[in-house]
Amino acid sequence: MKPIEPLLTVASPPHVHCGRTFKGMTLETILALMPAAIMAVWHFGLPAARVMLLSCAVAVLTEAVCWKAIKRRSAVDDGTAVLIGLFYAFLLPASAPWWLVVSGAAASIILGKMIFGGNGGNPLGAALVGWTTCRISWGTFMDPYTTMLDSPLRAPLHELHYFGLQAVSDISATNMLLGEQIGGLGAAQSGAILLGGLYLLSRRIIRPEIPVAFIGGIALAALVFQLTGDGTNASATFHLIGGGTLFGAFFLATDPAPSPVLPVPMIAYGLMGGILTMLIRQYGMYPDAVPFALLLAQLATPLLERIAPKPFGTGRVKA
Amino acid sequence: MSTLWKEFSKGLWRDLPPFRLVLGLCPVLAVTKTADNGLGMGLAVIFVLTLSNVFVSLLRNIIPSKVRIACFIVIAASLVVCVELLMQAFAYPLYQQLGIFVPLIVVNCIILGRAEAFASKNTVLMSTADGLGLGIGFALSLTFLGALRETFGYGTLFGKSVMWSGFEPFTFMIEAPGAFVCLGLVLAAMNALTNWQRGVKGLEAVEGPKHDCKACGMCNTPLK
Amino acid sequence: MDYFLLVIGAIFVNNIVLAQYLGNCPFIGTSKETGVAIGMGFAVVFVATMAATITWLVQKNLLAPNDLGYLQTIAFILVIASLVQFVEIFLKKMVPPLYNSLGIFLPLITTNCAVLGIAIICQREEFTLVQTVVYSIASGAGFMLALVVLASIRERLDMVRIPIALRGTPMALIMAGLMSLAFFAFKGMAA
Amino acid sequence: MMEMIRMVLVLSLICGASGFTLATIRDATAQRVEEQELTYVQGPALNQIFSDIDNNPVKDRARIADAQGQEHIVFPARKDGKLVGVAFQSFGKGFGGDLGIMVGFAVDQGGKNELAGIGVTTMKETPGVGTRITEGDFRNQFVSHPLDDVALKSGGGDIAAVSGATVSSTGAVAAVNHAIKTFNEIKDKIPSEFGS
Repeated sequence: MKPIEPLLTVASPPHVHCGRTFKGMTLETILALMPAAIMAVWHFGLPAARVMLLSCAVAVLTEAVCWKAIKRRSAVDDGTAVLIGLFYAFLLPASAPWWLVVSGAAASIILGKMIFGGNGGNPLGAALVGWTTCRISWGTFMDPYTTMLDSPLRAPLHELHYFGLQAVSDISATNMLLGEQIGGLGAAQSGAILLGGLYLLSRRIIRPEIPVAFIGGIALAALVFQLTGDGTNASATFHLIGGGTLFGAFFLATDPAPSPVLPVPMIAYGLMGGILTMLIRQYGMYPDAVPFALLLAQLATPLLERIAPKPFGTGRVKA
Repeated sequence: MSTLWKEFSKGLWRDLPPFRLVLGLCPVLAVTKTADNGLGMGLAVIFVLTLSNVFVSLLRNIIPSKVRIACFIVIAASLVVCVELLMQAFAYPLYQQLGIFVPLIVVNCIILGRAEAFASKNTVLMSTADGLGLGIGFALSLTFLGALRETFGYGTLFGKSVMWSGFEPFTFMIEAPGAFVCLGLVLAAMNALTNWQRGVKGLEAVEGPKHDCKACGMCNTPLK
Repeated sequence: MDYFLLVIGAIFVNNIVLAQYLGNCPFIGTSKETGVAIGMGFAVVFVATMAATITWLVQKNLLAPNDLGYLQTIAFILVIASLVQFVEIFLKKMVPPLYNSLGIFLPLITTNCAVLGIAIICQREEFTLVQTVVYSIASGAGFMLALVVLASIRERLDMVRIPIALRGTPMALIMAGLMSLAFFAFKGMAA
Repeated sequence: MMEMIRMVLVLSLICGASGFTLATIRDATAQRVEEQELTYVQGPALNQIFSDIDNNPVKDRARIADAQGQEHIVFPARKDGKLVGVAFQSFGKGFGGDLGIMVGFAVDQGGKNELAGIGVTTMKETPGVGTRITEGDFRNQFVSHPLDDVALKSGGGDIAAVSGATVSSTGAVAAVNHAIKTFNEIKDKIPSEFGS
């Protein structure tokens, strides 16, 4: 198939028509992230604010330069660059050095978004691409646990991964919900993230299928591990509110471009992400496996979207 | 003389093997972790490509066309075994580094592709120039890519430190994803350069050369 | 259990294309359409398994006892080339439907370094015959998985306004790189 | 028919020529290839064992047969022209296959021999776990160890296993004990082979 040249179109998808603009949706998503951002500054202080601001600034700047480079009308004002910058910052430890923030935010925008010609074309979540690029390059700087050993806070998922269930039995759910845990600086603010997610759901900016299926996948896998394991596996609740699980469910997984658009594929995608997260936590080397699991699920999106209803009176849809 | 030069020099820029012809990608991706390895692999390919062109061209009138592919494979494979033995004897560390990709030179599209498309139709002198030119182009490209990845991935170049002291190596570049992304970006840069040149001449921008397995001429020729 | 780990390792952890850099030409070349990718994938699984098995027998019964190990490369490529020929003729005569779906891919396979690569890896890792069969099927399946996923994404990318310099091969390579990045998720498993 | 004969003839001629050439090259390089292989595969292990010597053990190697008639490639270590030790390779069962261990023996004039140290030559152990047998903490336990009672602590000896890598450690100790047995069989031949 030939790439569709712009005959009449003036912008890449997604196109929303109902008085609601794409820019508006992006701004509301940023608004939904604010409680978590405030909680992050509350817990980690100015370093967290520094990481978030720097990341957003670099993301916007990189995107503006990229639009110039590919000689297209800039769409940097739609706010997605800020959102991607914020997503990336949310996954970082508060102690991240400046060069890590800069290179990761730039990688997110360039490799995750702009090489696909801007928003809507990217087959993978932009911030996820940036985060994984840095994670495999500078593992020790990216890992919240190893970089923040002097913090009085606990790192539930890491301690579970390295020391087992016994070591984390004294971490209370309330603490984790309040964000009193080490993880991605914003991603670990489970309670605030949950609030933001519910806001997005109530405003119908995201559909409930993906978050529900993702959480369902995590819970299901955790239950299976608990029932078949030898009592050393943590409960579903622990896995859900520990680390950045909820951030993945409500924000990273529901990124409009790389996620499916039909209900059944959405559920399959969410389940796949959740189950893969648990598999990597159990058998892999990453304690908080959400970004990797979501990347894998997004790779499968085009295949999952083939599970489409058959239009009445025609043959099978050619996807 | 001028045609001889033309056949030689086309491999250096116009038909630069991995970047313009987009052929033989496996070694390009696999052995370019460092500039040293890229250069070593490049030299091995120059040896095999030039000599296989020479032998194929020498024997082109004797070889019956029905078994020509089989003959080309035997010639290329013998040369590859030669390289393997020589490398083990004189450059053992390089042999350890390149590993499985030394024997795999035999299935590099460039070798059989040039034998089929050029050497079996041209004189020995021309075939030598063609093989040498493309081989040198291939070696230069591999060294370039290796230098790029080594500089950022290890902070060294040909084993010598080149980055500032606080530099944290960008390991992404030497891992598999970095190999793919780097090669993709270099290809895109080549395309952008072409389009810029076309733009200066007032021509429309075009897509870059398509990678096509069939381009090597081998794939669609049955071995009969 | 050992075989289970061998399979998981070959498909996901050390994927033949995404982690071991083998078979990249057909990986980029035949990943434009999902249908083609599936056909090519099956052809590779089929030929790689047969080739690895036969070359294993050749190595152990012919080369090793006669101290001809240094002729491995030449012997293996000749075995693979004639095997592909033989399979083609056999399928054409005996199983025409299979030939119609796989036939066009068979000639592509002689120069597919994944096939020769799998055969050589099985020797270097000193696998037994059963391990060789299991490993080559799993590696072929890993190739097929990567190929089909890349093809499905590239079909989708056809509808995206990618900057012109990146269209085609560069995009396919970068996408392969991002896939390989995602496959880092399996690091540390089945080791 | 002529066509057929020509095809077969040409193909066999090319194969014959290539086979002949390769066999020649193989013969010409065999010596060097073996030496290179020893230098780069076993050389690093030898350097770990004998740090203070002034000969090239790979160059001075010799083949010595043990009591069963099996030949071992033995590497001598000299200092100031005097034989201070020998080393040869021995195998044990590791976690991921055979474990090649270079075992060094300090040769003393008074007839009192001890281990000079060990070095790992080939292995397929789990990275970060079994591979830690290559680290000094494990290897140094063998330096100047008497030739008897080489065993892991769990087996009543004094060698501490690498934590989490019992199989690899056991394999290494087995390889060392095997080497000691061989050494006792061949030690009388060493002076005649390398002088003293």
